[in-house]
Amino acid sequence: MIVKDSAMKRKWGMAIDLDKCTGCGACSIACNQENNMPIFEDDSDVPKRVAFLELMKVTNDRDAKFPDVKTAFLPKMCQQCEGNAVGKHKADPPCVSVCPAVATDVGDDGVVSQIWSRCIGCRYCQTACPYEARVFNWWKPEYEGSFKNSLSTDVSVASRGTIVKCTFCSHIWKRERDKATANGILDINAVLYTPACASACPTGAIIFGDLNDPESEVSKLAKSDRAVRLVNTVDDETPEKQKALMSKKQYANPKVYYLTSQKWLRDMMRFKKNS
Amino acid sequence: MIQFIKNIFQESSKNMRITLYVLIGLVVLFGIFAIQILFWGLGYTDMNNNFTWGAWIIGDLGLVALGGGAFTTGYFLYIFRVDKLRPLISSTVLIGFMCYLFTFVFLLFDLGQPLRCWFGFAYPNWGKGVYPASMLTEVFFCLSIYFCILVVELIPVVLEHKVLIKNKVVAAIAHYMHLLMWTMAAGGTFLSFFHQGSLGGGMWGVLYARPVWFAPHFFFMAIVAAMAGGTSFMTMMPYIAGKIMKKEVVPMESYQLLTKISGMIFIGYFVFRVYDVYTGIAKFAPMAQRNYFDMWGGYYGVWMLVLEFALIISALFFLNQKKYREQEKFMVIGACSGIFAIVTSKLSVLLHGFSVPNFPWKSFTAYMPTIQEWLITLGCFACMILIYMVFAKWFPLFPHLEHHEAHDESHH
Amino acid sequence: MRRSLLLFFTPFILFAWIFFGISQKGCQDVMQADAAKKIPFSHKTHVEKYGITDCETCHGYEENGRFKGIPTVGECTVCHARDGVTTAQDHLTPRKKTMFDSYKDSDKPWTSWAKQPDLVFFSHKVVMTAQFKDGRKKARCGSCHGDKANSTDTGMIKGKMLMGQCMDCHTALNISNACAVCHD
Amino acid sequence: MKKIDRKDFLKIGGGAVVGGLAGYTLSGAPFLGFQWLVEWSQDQYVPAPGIEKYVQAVSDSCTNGCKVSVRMIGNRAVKIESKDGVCPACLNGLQLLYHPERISTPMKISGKKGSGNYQPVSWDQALKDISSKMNALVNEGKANTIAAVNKNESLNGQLMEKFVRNAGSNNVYYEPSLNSITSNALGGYVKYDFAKTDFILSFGAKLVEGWGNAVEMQKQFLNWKKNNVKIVQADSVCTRTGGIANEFVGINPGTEAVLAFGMANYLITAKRMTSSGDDFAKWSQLIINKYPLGKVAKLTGVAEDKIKKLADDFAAAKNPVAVAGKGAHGVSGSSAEIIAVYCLNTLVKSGAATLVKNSAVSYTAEFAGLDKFIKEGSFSMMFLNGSDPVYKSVYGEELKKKLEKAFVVAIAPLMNDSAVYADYILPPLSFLEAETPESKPAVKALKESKDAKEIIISLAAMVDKTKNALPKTSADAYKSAGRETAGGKFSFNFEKIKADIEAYEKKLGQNAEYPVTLVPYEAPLVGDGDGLAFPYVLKSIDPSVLNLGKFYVMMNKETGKKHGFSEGSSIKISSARGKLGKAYVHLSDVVAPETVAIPLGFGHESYTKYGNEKGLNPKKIMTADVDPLTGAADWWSTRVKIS
Repeated sequence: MIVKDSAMKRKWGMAIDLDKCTGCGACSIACNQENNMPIFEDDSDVPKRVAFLELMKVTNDRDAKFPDVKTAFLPKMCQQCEGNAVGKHKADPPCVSVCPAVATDVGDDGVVSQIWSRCIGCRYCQTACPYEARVFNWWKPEYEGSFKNSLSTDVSVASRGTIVKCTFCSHIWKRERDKATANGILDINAVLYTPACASACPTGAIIFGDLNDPESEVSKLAKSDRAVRLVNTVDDETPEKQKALMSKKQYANPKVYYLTSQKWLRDMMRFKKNS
Repeated sequence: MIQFIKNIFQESSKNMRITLYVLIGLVVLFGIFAIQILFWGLGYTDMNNNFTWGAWIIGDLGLVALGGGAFTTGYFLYIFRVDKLRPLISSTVLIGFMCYLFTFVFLLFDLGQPLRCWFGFAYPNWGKGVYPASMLTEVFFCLSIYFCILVVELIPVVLEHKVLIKNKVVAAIAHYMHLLMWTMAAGGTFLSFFHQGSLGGGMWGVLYARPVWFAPHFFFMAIVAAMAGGTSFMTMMPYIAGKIMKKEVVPMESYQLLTKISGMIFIGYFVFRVYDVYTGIAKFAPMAQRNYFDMWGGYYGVWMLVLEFALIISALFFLNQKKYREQEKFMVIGACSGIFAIVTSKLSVLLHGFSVPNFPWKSFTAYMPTIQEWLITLGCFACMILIYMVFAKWFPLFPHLEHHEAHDESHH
Repeated sequence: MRRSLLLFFTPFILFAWIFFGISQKGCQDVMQADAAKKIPFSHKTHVEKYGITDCETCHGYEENGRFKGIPTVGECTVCHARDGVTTAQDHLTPRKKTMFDSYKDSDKPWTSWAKQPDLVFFSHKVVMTAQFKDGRKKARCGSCHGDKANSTDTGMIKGKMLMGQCMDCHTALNISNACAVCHD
Repeated sequence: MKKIDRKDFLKIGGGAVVGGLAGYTLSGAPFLGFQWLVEWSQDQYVPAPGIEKYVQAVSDSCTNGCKVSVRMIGNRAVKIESKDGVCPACLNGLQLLYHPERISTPMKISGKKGSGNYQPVSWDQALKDISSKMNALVNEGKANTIAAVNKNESLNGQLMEKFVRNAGSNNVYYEPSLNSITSNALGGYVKYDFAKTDFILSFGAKLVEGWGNAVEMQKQFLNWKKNNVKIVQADSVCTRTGGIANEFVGINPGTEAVLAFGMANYLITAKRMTSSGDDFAKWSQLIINKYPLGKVAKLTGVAEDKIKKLADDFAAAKNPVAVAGKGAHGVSGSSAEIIAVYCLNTLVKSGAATLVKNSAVSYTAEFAGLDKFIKEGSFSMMFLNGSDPVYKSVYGEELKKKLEKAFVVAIAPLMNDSAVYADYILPPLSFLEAETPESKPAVKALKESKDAKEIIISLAAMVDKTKNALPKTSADAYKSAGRETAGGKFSFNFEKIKADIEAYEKKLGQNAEYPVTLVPYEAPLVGDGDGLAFPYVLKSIDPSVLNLGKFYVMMNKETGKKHGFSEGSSIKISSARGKLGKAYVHLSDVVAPETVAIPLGFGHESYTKYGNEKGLNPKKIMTADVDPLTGAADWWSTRVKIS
């Protein structure tokens, strides 16, 4: 039996290679299935749709004309921001500090949790989120007839009027953790897992892992030249300027890194006008 | 009882009867739709995952800001002893009380789980220091405590009802409560500073990841906005009541004093608002590498900003010049401009703020309240008007008027 | 005056007592604090007389680490054999119990009434295997279930186990109390 | 003792009420009641617990043979996982398995056809009725009026083909697919060896979006990235394939064939390249005369130099390959286009494209293809093996009329636009419940569904003529599965497609009445419509396709401005064949000018409540010219007017 410090040393992060994404939608189906997403007859009410992962279609037709156009797909889930968590500063995502009832919190592994049974449904966190990653159960989650049979026991079905969101499938981590312990592995840092979207991606575009481990694939990808974080413009500045800006104001600093070699897409992701 | 209600209708003029029918109709509809919203959820509103708040939070922001006139007026009267404001104070306290009461009602409707509203007190997000981490926690606490203070401030108005006041004990209580009211006014002012700031501005200003809102000074600007707009509002309400009742319910000099105060605070608000726009353009938008004017677009474009400034300037112009302020017509225009300037600023914070796309490949969005949202909002306002009417009719809301009537009777 | 007090307080006390009794019974039924057991069972006898000190003898784990919870009749009849003797000189010999006759082997005569809510990740195995650095176990059955060894019935945790109880232990043992450690 | 008067009575009553309330409150019941109220009002569903395990399942109803691992909680399947990738149909397998509208007992029609009124019958009864009808037809000598439409070439499709052919009918069709269409056009379907190629010239083929075999193409896509394969996409809508291509060549809608003519022309005249196909001389003569580069440039909207450059690059590559075939799921039937593109492969002697055949699947029947059969053929008995030709064919309305008169048997797990005209609906198993040589059933079959293979086998056993023709069990069926063999000789079939090639110019020229071109595009997961019955697919539809019940078509910004449309304005589209209902405009420059791009796969009439009444089915107004070789309609681009 391995007995080690029980403190969590992992910091889960994700890298999504947009050059490899074909927009097939497997991640979206896997996410919906894994997280017991409610089922409605007409889910075309996109603004009220309850889904953790949004497969966004991005084109450069804002700045380009046919045929110099490009199309890409950008799977977007909760970006698990950490705010200006530098050194000993605790992570401070935009959504966590605003919650009046502590229904959302940052875990030791950097994952932003959302406990629907504590949520009063004020939607302040949704207002604070720059990624539209949080969804509200505007209607009572419905599962008609035999659809109920496909519900996973790991994710509790939220009640109407509460916020839910992607938690990097942290229930899978708990599943793996409990399994490992049952097998005698008591070191929680030994438990690795893969969220549903990452394991469903047929081209391996979604990579999940530990950002604290310099050897992990995700932390190497996060440092690559192609890495870009969604709308986190402070990344574009020089290190000195970054420091100055971050001393004045928090930035989202998400833990989801997108990888792309397409300049237009990088620019779009930063609100930059491109040529 | 039925006879009593019949009498009320028979006594009223035709216009008043229609008004009453409309108001009561709205209240009934409010009740019906309230049941729908509370039992079947917020799906019936036009709010969505992008436009997370709508009509009710506009109501909240507006009511709290305008209700802010209560603490300002109370402060001037009880702490600075500006006795000319006394004829206004009962009406002011009542309006303040109702504004806060219905702020609670709106907030409750806005909650997805109204039965869990007490979580805000039971599990507050205090963070580590003295200050709460969440602006809403501050709203929860300050708003409730200040509401209690308003209840205490309102009690003498009820106790001074001509039937009740005959009782010696009641009269004594009312008397001593009046004497001690300055403590309440001081406490109320203290609390108001916090929740005016948090609900009105801090809530938005702290959203650091949303460049359209982030502004650390928003908190303080909201306080000034509430003081400026609230005082105008507290002038206009009894003024309108007086026009309807065709009586001089408050002496003109009281109105003019309060509008003068309002006008002066509007100067501060104007300066603050200019600073706000300037920092938006020069500091905060660039910090997120965004262009300030790129963030205005869609249905809620720059016209909202222009309209707001036009209203502020109108208020400044008419309220701060004695020759205009002393003409009833211009005083009304000025005070109304002031009220609408504040309302517009709240509308713009919300509508424009939510409409701005979070990603460049998405477009500006719009929000159109559904019938449920409209009726719950209007129903609440109708409730407020009815309560105000009840107080104006049966309670000593306007001591000046009572005084005059008593005076007149003794003359006869 | 005295008479009127009597007139008021006699029914007051009577009704307060009746309603208190009825409501509390109702509460307990709802909370299942007093669930009716069809088979009498004494932990104490089993521990003291027969020397079963390891709880896992009856309340074990499935292969995948899932807690089995309440034993089935089949597990009881492993010792209390259905075709066993009804009387024996040696008090250590488990005897046939006629009360099992009306049950199938797969039945669980006692209801589990300390279930965790749906949104709690709770693994008995994880709690029970957690160790300090020196190898001591962090938790025992009794930490949550109380002194079972001396109990003469099957009562477990009264009512619901509140989150505070879990959190107290976590705090004391330096285990993270972040929401996502147990909740999804 | 004083008498108890009214006042005393009040006291006693008051005491009782106050006492009761006090007792009630002190017992704690109100607080518990509040807690109960809170929980009751939340009222969330708690799924039944169970022991977790993983079981393996292999699909034999899709052409890819997807292998998945199914996460089970007790005896419920809750998740499909796969390391090898899954095709869209298998991806939705779980939603099909537990679909609330899934048909799980044999059904017999009990009302007017098309009304959707059915009543359950026993398997024995259903099979008896169907087989006796079939026996009667065979005995009357009308065996050739039996027809079948298969969804795909999977094992049950092959069995169906064997069954119907042995009964004496030649009328076995497959829903138009890349394989069925190219087989008819080229004499064998093209087997691409993408692993070896270094240059892919795609004529509108949505390569990474599921074209051909979605799972295989995703794997190839990774290889291309690794090996720096150059991809050139010529298309009139920049889809994801256009986005990942090294070069996107924007062409006018429907001019893929013309671009291929132009490139062939250039390669033949300037590079002196020749093809080994029959009739090459005649074909090349026509192309050279009819489609000089100047005209090609004008028609396609691609500059002459650019065409030359493309052709040079293509010819200079080590192992280039040109691919045709349109959408990820929907395919168009122009043989002139398929032949012209395949000709490019033969010109450069590409080693990455070879013609093959499947030994168990013959794509040729009495009529060249399904659309031709629907248009011209007649039948008195029809088997719909998982297929939905009413929805998918441009001749859907005509087929409806014919199905109304015939005896129709549908093997379908969900009601669809075609099955609603069936006399009998036989419910097949989903792949999670079916047994294959490689895997046991992952989930116990729901109610009375049966394996599609078994249904066909037991039917065959009851028909006199086919008694001994089919394998006896579904396990045996695997042994008889078809294999790929070398295909026939490539021929230009000049006489048959000559007229088509000549007609292109006219088709693409100015048309005052129908000034713009309607082309379809496919949204992720929806494909050409199969996905729409699944709620999680609905959850993934982009708001630029379907939002708040509004169905959007894409239009170039300048075209929109020219025709007076702005973002979100409503549009009515009509072609020579009819009118579409109301749609809305999404302005986007990913579409070529003078083009309207409409999502495919919407507008079902009876495809469960999730798929019904959503959007429009463009095939209702798409061109219905049946191609002489493929027998499928060449509907991909259609001239329309908009208002």
